[in-house]
Amino acid sequence: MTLDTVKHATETPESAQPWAELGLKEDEYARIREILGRRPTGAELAMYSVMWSEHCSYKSSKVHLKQFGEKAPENDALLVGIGENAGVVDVGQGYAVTFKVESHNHPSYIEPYQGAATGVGGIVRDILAMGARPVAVVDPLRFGAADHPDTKRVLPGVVAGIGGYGNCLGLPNIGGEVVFDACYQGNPLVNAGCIGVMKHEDIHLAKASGAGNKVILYGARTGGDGIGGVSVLASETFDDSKPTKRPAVQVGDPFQEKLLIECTLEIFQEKLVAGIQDLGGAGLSCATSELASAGSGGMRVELDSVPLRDATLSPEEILMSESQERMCAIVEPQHVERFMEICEKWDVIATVIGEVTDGERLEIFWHGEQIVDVPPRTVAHEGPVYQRPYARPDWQDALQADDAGKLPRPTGGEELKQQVLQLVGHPNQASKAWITDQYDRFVQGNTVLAQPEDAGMVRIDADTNLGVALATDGNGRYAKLDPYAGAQLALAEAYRNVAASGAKPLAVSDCLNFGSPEDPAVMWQFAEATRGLADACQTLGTPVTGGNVSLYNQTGETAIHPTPVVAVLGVIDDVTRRTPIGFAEEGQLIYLLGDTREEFGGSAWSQVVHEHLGGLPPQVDLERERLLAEILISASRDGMIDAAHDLSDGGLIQALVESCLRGGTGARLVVPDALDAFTFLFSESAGRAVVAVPRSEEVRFTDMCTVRGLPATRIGVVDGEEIDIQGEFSIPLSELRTAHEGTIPGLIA
Amino acid sequence: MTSRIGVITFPGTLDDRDTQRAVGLAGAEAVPLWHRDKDLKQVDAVVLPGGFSYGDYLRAGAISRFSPVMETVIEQAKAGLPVLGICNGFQVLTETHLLPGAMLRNNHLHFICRDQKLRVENASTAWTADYEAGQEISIPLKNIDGRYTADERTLDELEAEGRVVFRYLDGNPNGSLRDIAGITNAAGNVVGLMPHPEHAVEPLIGTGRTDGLGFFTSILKKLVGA
Amino acid sequence: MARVVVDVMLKPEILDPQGQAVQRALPRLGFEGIADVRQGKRFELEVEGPVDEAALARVHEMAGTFLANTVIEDFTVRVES
Amino acid sequence: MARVVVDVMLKPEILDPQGQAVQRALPRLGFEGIADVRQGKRFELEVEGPVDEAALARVHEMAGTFLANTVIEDFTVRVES
Ligand SMILES: Nc1ncnc2c1ncn2[C@@H]1O[C@H](COP(=O)(O)OP(=O)(O)O)[C@@H](O)[C@H]1O
Ligand SMILES: [Mg+2]
Repeated sequence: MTLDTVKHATETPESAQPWAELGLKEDEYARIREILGRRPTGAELAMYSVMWSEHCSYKSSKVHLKQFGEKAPENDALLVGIGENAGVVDVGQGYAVTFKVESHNHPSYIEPYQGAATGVGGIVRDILAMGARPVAVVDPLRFGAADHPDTKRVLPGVVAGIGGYGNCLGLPNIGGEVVFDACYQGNPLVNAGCIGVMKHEDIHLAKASGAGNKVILYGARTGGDGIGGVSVLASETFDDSKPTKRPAVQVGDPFQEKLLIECTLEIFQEKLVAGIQDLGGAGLSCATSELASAGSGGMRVELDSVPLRDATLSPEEILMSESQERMCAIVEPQHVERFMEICEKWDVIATVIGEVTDGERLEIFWHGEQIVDVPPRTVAHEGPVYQRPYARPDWQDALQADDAGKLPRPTGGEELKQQVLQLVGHPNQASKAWITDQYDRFVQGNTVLAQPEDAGMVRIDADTNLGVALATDGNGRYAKLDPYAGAQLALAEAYRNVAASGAKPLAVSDCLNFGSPEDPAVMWQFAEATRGLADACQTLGTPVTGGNVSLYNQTGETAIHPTPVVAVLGVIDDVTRRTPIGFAEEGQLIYLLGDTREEFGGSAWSQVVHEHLGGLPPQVDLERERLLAEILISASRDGMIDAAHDLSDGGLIQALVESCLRGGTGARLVVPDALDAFTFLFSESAGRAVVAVPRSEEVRFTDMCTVRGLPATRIGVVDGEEIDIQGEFSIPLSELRTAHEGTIPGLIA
Repeated sequence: MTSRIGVITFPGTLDDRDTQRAVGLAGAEAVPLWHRDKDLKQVDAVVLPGGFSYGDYLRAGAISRFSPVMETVIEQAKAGLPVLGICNGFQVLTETHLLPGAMLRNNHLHFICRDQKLRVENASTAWTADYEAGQEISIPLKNIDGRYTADERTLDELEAEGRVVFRYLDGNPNGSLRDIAGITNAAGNVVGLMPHPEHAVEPLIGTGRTDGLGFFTSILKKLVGA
Repeated sequence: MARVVVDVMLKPEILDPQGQAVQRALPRLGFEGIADVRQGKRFELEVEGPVDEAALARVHEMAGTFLANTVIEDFTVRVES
Repeated sequence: MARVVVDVMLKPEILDPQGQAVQRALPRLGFEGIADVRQGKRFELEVEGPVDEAALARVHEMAGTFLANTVIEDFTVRVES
């Protein structure tokens, strides 16, 4: 097959091209021809098609995501906002923190181990590319029904992959989620987040400037990973659908990535790079076009110099390959030698593949012939933007009218007790230790809090005890009932979790997991969720600094529940003041903070006991969330509370069981006069937490709540070896432990 | 002059910086050593930290064992240099045959990370003198290839000579024979164990306990006293 | 009882980090002249009853659905004499 | 270039939980009649130059010192045709 050079493309304008097979729409292909003033070469077509895909261009979501910027609250802490590899916030003492959550949903369904592993690898490189040392990871996960046979295939593979990769990198896993719901059958959600720490002056950006600067590709050799679709370009004729030998899945090498991290950090330390970008989706196409697009000049790349693992790759395939563990740096000529020395020290292959030019074009050559000549912005930043039609689904009203308040409630203590055991033993509420024990949470020696705490927390300065906390939350059931409120509740929960640990919430990242944007109902869910999240971030003063959108999570006509997963990052001046969830001291007083209403729509109780989803999710009151957070943070700083746990799915009883089991103590509780026992225990009203207050601090603590107007109700005392609800029931801790901890091993093992 | 304790970094080592911190907290000077250098920089003792050197590819510790620095470590360990191998470091020590036996995949086949209770069986090695024989400590355990194995004769020998240094308590986490968590060579200068003392040296961090600090104070006392 | 061996190797186009790590280590150990190393798995199955065509067909199926992950691995089945 | 295969298996007296896990799973997947499963490693080496006795001796040495840990594993070396 002859090489499709720029010259050849100009001479053969009518040559048929497989744009449809590559996922381009007719008008998109026409636009490429218009931009170039000729037909694209095969290599150009490959680049445009992948960069203009939903995954890389955000073409369906862009118009909605704009709000995160437009409504961004004033926040002095924000150093780098949306648009870079990850956002960066100032956490004081000269430190900056970068964090982000990403999805690797589809690959993890096809090949759970490698899909999840490379998901971790990808997000870690994003963080590294900002100039930061990665210090912790989190993994919000969602699977199909817990007892579905395919869950037994997907879950252990995903967990082993996340552990296998993250453990080998030496990144403590400090949090995440595990949710089971039949709606994720066939579309598991594997989201992964990472936090990185640097000094302000070390922030790096992905841009290529300075004519004559070298473009260096370093890390793993390039193989045929993840380029299944593009192989059509390499086939003899375009309609020839001979089976491809190119794997659609990528295989990770965490050892290589660990070397890449250490090598890159050493390179940063010596200030050897002018710009840097990780290679993720769309590989070199993405890295070169984004670097050139964000910089001031053009770029010239000799594709022959790319070190290959498979010598038979075509130039199109090299451009598209998603081989893992690679980075691309822009280096001034006088630093190249030292750059190479550091790579050699770490056994990392590094190759100059091109240079920054003073032109305006991205030009790529293969065996001396030009195969790409494009304005880089048109590839990387000026892709198509869709105003997808959206419409509130016609079933939404009926769903909301199906009020969970009408479900039969337990009558009497014995039935309450049975439902409590049912709740805390349900896979969604059960202990996730079987999973999290496969993750290293101690490595790096800075972990202050990890699972099963409300938020993960790591120390970032051992001399001053400065630390950061991160929590991720999402509730697809709430979002299904009301996507606007659902997204806000996800934010509120993560925010509350961070505050419960004693840290001050600062900034947000998110991973928006939805069905097909071509379905107006899904698009409506997406529009509502982003609007809800943007509005709530504005109110709470926590800007969205970056995130990820995963669409097409659906099988046939059936989409997953809309699942916005929200990560909140917080800062704590002194990690020794952190608040754990466990009730450890007998005699301490248990206070319930916030208002409890009859709210059961989307609740864990309605799911576990009645397999019901209907009504409205809990009411959102962001001012209350903010007040609650302020109280939790002050109380932690001033030593007024010894434990705190936010209330979310499963309500008060779930939180109490977790706090008691964690601390190894029981609790005696009294149902407040204003509430019935069922509502008291199972309602999921937002804006609440339980705290354990030492008796000596009671007056100070309640005075503070009264002055600031936060309802605080004394509901009991830490005591004994059972949870006793006066006049209703009591359950020994050992029985609760068996129910809570036996479930997941029983399902999977 | 304070004692100098070398901490080796292999490609893929993870706990080197923690180990250096632990050495410092105990009052000694931590000296970073690089796998490609044969030179041990005149350190008084060496720690092989945990991690996934060479990705644990082939077998945990199998590739690191052949690095230049290990040539010197093997030679000097035989001459009495105190050496501590933690987790991956223990695996390297068995691969070099400085310590007998071998490490296999955990019997449940999963990575396991937990706070692990141990009994100190031998408090007279270079690295355990600050403990008492029979003392129970809790330090983090985290590995996937932690099942200690040796043939019966070797095991009997280890027992008879008091060379089982640590034993797992409250449940064997990986199927190690005779609940062995750590062993020593005949001279008592080379010790290897799977759990991680360097992760248990500061209150509040990790498990919040400081049961691991004794390793580093033990060696310091020995070196200063010597 | 007969022994059937199933060899499972990563497909040639799939990255094999273990094999690569082994290969890169060899020269340092003084072994030159090994151009490539791939590492895979070997399963030894002790099969009850006669290893006839039907039995082998079952092992094939087992290998393709369980022992190997055919998304990334190839396998071969053979009777060991 | 010739291919030399090194098979490494745990010694028979060493517990092989991976093999056991496979064996235990088989009946659940509908495969009966497998009395035992052992799982080991297979290395495919591409050897440059002639695979004569000297070359094979070198591979033997490599297998005994590096590819296998003879405390726990046995190995075999063969040239693949
Ligand atoms: N996949 C996971 N990885 C790491 N930690 C997890 C994972 N799933 C759950 N956790 C941790 O387990 C604990 C309980 O989870 P969850 O009940 O979802 O918390 P919450 O209700 O506060 O969101 C938290 O500390 C959470 O971070
Ligand atoms: Mg929580």
